[in-house]
Amino acid sequence: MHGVSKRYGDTLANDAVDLTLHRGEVHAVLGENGAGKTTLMSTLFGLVAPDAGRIEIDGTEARIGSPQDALELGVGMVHQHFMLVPDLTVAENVVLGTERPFNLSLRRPAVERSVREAGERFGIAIDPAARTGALPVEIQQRVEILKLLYRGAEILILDEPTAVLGPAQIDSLLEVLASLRDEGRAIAIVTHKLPEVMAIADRVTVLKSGRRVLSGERGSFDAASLARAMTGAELPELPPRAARADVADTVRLRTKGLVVAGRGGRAVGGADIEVREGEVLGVAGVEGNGQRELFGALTGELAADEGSIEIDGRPVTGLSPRALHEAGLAYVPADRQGAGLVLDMSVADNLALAAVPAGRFDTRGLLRRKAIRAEAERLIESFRIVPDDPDLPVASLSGGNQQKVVLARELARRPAVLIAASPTQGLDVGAAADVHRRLLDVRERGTAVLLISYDLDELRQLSDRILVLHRGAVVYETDAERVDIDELGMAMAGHQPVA
Amino acid sequence: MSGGVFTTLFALGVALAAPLLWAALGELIIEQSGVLNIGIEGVMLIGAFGCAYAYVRSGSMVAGIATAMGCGAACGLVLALLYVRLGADQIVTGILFSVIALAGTTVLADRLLGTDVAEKTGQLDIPGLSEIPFFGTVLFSQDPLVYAAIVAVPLVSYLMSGTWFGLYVRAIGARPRAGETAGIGVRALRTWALVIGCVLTAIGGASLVVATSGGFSPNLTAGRGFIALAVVVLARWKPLWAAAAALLFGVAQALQFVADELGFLAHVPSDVLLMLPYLLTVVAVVFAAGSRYPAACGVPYRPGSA
Amino acid sequence: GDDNKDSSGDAASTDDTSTAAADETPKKIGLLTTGTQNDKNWGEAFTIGAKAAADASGAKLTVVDNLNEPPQYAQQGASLGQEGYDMVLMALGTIQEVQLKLAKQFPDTLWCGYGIAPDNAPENTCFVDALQEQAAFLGGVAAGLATKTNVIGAVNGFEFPQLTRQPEAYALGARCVNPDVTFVQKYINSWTDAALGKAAAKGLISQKADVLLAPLTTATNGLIAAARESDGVWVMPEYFDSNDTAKEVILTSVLFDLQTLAEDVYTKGLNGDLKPGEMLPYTLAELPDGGVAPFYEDEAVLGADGVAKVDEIKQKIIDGDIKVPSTDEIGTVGTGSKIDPASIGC
Amino acid sequence: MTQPDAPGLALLHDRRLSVLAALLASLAVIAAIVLALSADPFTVFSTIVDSSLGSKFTFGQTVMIGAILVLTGLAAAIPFSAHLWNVGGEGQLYFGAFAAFAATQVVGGLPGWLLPFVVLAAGMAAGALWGLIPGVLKTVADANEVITSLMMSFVAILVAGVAINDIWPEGFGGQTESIPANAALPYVWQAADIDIGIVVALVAAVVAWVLIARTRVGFEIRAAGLNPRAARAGGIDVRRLPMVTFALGGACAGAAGAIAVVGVNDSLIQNFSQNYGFLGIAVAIVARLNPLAIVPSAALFAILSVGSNGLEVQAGLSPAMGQILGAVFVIMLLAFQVVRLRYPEAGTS
Ligand SMILES: Nc1ncnc2c1ncn2[C@@H]1O[C@H](COP(=O)(O)OP(=O)(O)OP(=O)(O)O)[C@@H](O)[C@H]1O
Ligand SMILES: Nc1ncnc2c1ncn2[C@@H]1O[C@H](COP(=O)(O)OP(=O)(O)OP(=O)(O)O)[C@@H](O)[C@H]1O
Ligand SMILES: [Mg+2]
Ligand SMILES: [Mg+2]
Repeated sequence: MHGVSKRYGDTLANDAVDLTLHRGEVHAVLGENGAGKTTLMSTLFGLVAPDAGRIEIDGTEARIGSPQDALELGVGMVHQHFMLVPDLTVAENVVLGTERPFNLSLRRPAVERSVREAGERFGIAIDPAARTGALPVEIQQRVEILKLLYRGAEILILDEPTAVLGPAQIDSLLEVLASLRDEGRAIAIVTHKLPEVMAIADRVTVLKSGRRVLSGERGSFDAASLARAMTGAELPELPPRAARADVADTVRLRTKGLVVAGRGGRAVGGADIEVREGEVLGVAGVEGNGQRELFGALTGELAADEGSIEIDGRPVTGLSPRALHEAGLAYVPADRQGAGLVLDMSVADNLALAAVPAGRFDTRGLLRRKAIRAEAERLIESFRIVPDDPDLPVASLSGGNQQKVVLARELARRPAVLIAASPTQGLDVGAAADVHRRLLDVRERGTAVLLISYDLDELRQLSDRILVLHRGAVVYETDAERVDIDELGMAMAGHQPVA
Repeated sequence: MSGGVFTTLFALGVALAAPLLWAALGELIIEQSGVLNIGIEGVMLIGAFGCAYAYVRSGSMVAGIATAMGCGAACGLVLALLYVRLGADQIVTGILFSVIALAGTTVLADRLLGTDVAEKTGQLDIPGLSEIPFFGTVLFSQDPLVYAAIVAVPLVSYLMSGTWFGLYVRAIGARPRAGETAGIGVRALRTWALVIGCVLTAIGGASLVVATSGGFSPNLTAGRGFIALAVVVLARWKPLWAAAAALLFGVAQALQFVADELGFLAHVPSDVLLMLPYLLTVVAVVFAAGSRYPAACGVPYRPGSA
Repeated sequence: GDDNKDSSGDAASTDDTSTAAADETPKKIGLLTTGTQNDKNWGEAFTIGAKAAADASGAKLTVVDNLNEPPQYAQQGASLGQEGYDMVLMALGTIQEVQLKLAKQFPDTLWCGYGIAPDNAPENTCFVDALQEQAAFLGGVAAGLATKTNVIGAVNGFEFPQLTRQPEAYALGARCVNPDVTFVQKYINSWTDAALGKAAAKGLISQKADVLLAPLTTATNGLIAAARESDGVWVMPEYFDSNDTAKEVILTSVLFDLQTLAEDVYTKGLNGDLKPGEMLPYTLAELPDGGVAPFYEDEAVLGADGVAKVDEIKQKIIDGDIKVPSTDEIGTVGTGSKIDPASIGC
Repeated sequence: MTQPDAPGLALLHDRRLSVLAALLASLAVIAAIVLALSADPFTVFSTIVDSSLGSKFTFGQTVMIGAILVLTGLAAAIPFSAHLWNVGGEGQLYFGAFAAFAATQVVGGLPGWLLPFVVLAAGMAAGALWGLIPGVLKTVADANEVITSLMMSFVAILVAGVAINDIWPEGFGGQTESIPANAALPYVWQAADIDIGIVVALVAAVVAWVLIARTRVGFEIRAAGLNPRAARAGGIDVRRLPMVTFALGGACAGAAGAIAVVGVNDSLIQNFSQNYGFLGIAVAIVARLNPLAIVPSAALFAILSVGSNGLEVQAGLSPAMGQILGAVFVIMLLAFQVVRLRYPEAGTS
């Protein structure tokens, strides 16, 4: 790729970027949030039309106007959000787009056979007749990869493929990638995780504000130099976590035998969880092991089928979100744009989103708009939300600042219990550190924090205790100080750790 | 028409169901591709007008039906331009398309057609089969387009579940991005779905004309397109179920015409009987509430945007 | 509309300029009607009459058709009133409120409507009504003579007295000449839904009805289709001689001679021969073509005796020997099957 | 949403260019249609203006139809703001008209200063009730509101038919007997036949604006319309909103029905509505769901509706052209994204 540029309004997402992928190499693309990684990769895959620049494949100039063109040229992409149709079978997803639509004869047995054979050939065995939406996330990712290989892709692009995986899954994914590389394919991988880069990348490119700021072969970089290139600064240090000894032993959040139904069975099967005052309890696990349902049940979005939930000793099972707020609950959903924010409303309105329905900002039904604005200005200042204009639509804020809006709103209630799901996913290092600081801060003030995350480093940094969810059950629990990373990884993969 | 009152009831029910079924078959293809075509009423009406014009002027029923199909394809392209290319809001555009079709066909019929009707009627008894008691009258003593509708059900069913086209259409109706990244031209395929679906919908309009002496009158479809929308929901986007649901409405509508002979209905006011199909639709939609529209149905799609 | 010139008066300055319009300028008359000018039905009948009157008097005629709802009449009427029309006839039975309102708003225009005059009608109004029950009665006579099954039927639009009088009089007429006749009918709440018309007709045919009255507009096509698909079933459309539409199944048509009615009321209005708020009920005596249309090739169905019988009864109605009950008596469902034919002179 | 005063807009891309493009495109399409029917576009335009505003009578009609369209526009806009599709304004209008007329018959003895308001209230209550049916079904059974509200429209028209044909028929048919004189709405300008219906409509628009933009429930409606998940997580009782918005919208349409009975027609008439309920949807869309902008938007459609009556006489075109022109115009606004409704991203869950 030569001199690729793309402008969105005022942001220059890619600024004359050069990128070379070699056969038999893994090329890592790094950068902060919004650095332009996804844009660059999407350009290669024909999803984004560049304003300038050209792409050559095997020495000849390639015109890639659509994903169809890219696939025909042997370029395939696994997206950060999987591009699978949940209601179709694995085989159907794999063969999607391989035939012309008006080739009328779709012969299911033949299709399933060829998908099975392809899976065996590439070492990715998946039941072709399974319904895709019912599969665990790491298997869905395999389906995505198989989809590309089935079509003979020689250049594979993976956008943040490890964000939702546990260490065991990450290792096995890296193995698959390594073997594909060794077969002579070119692989581009976008990631925020430096250890992976060090483990697999033959070559790196670092983007910053759309510009290429570093590129080099294995050996010419280390984790520290990459971090410096990405952020332009040293990795920020977290403040030291205060020991937990000085806090009382009161349980603020307790679940007993909590059961939540999910697609085809119990997503959470009888969880007993306790979070004490001034404690961060980390919930580890591979995506799809009941985290979403646990979060949903605790926050009132989903109904619990069995069991009970208590906050400060009061039963709150089955209460509406508003009643839960009143009972002292606050939460930061993983999908902040989908469940946390109303993107088309202003920052001020989003900051008031919970207080207005609670009746805190109206007199006899009429909104007190001055009060809403004053409160917004106060929160913007105290959480250092940028830009500091309460009237801007929240959609125009960066991801990190959007997350701050959610946090500010939730913490403004001075909650007894805070439940945070993947609060830093997709945030760059600086923004993530800011969020971490906030979480530790409320812990200091006695809030019980339940932190659900796929990022083990984050869990270990913040948690006082960590438990592991596997297939909806708590299979492992330990004090953070004594955590053994191998045991944790085994537990996440479903192996009972030896006691 | 021979046989008992139930024979009459079902024979009338089948005849009244056929236009609904055509429209529902067309609509379910369109909706599965991710487009909600509320303009269905207008497409039916335009199809009916096209059919009546060609049928009356040429005297050939085949020419009438062919013209209706052409009109349907044209409607499909126009709607594709609006819904798919330009991304106009589908609910509002659809309603307004129906408004335009109603006013437009009224004006055109006045100018071009008057009250002329064709020479013949469409009924075609199938030799032998039409003699069977009950089923003979109910199923085999109908118009050609009723038979064709019965044939169309398995064909559409096959199209949607046994072909690549159907697979792709279902994929882009659920997750257009997934289709696009797999190399399917989402907008092109939705255009095709609209064209094919509107052709079937227009045949539904034509079937009203063919069944009733080939003439046209303003608002000939009388809201049947909107009922077909409900048929599709009730049928959960399955062609076979669409046939059953359409029949349910057809029979509900026919009930008023045999009410006198059904003792228990004889004293129900006729207005209540007229309300029956609509109320039944509401009840049906409530019971079909678990039936979800295809995930992307009604959402305009822009390639490359998240 | 045929004429689309002449906007002499600036519409914005409405008020009293119209008095200046002297006799030299041709008078302007308007017809607002449901149906269309070429619908072989109600609308066309009125249009023909209005044209005849306009031609005879040299008045300029504007026809606006396809008006089905009262607000359309109100708006369209105001549009003509504003243009200073001399006389407007509104040919729909259900818009008297609109007529009275327009009469108040445009006192210089004569507003005539189809219907019964209310108490204290304004001076610049007139009211016309064809006694449709008489012609429908005569249609019933023909049906009573033609039926082989002794069951006759009707598929009707909406149920209200001015409409209901027609099928009921039809039933009574049939019983007048054939005491064995029974009458079946359906209301379909539409003038135009041909598919419902067909289904209703088939329902009646399954009850053995073989002569079907069609007090409808285009929904009549559905009855024609049903008749074509059944043996020996006749349809009897209304308002216009429709035999050409489907010779083989149309026995005859029930005619109210609305052409003559329209011509007459326009002529009287233009000549100033109307009393303020006059009510003009037109009977068969005043409407030469009222009754039933010729039977053409289907005369044999009734036979020469039958045709003569129809003519005889028409004469009796005109002479008053047979008194067809008025709307008050026959305007509700079921009356036509109850009244004793002997009591009215059969 | 940079403008906190622009409430309920689930949409927002107003680039001047697209407005201009939509205007030019709709003018071009309309001119092409008019020319194809061999009429002169300029005559058509001047006729529409002249025939709707040119005399006090037609002006009066334009105002009263505008009043009805303001109310049916609100009937669409309020639920639309919560992303709920009330396409049953037509039925709520009819049921309101039915109840208003029934009220004149049942409590006709009330004094003249009170009766019209009781009648209006009856119409609003009935419209709200009719709107509540799809609203409640949405809430309790998650029944598709587009279809249920549409079907209930057909039923309401038949209910009005029962009143007209069976309960209170007037001799000549097609309408009920006249309302008692003391039930008629007081005039604002008698000569033009403008009554306080227009005042009711304007007040309703202002109240609706305050409701949507300045009240707690309005905040909840807007938030839920833009993102129901986030709204629910924020503590908003989103399951209540279908009932609330459909009842409010239905009340507006019901008021329009009452005004049609005791203001415009003085009786309940079969098919009195020229698709006012459906036109209300277009009115609301052109106004981008802003209750205040609904007033000029309704005026535009009223001018088109009344003004097109002159087309037959002046330009030899069917009055039905008015509807076509209006619909083409709105479709162009949608096609050029001048007005855009926002949808949640599909298939992410
Ligand atoms: N469709 C779009 N419209 C407008 N702006 C966009 C669009 N897509 C990306 N951008 C902007 O372009 C810039 C680069 O975005 P991109 O998604 O490529 O970043 P990234 O490096 O992948 O970030 P992340 O680590 O968060 O995934 C960002 O500022 C983003 O807001
Ligand atoms: N609205 C329309 N009117 C007429 N023809 C159309 C319309 N939309 C698409 N077509 C036709 O359909 C075919 C493919 O259309 P399109 O340009 O959408 O393909 P595509 O670019 O592969 O699709 P996509 O934009 O989804 O990638 C072309 O022959 C085009 O002429
Ligand atoms: Mg990215
Ligand atoms: Mg004949």
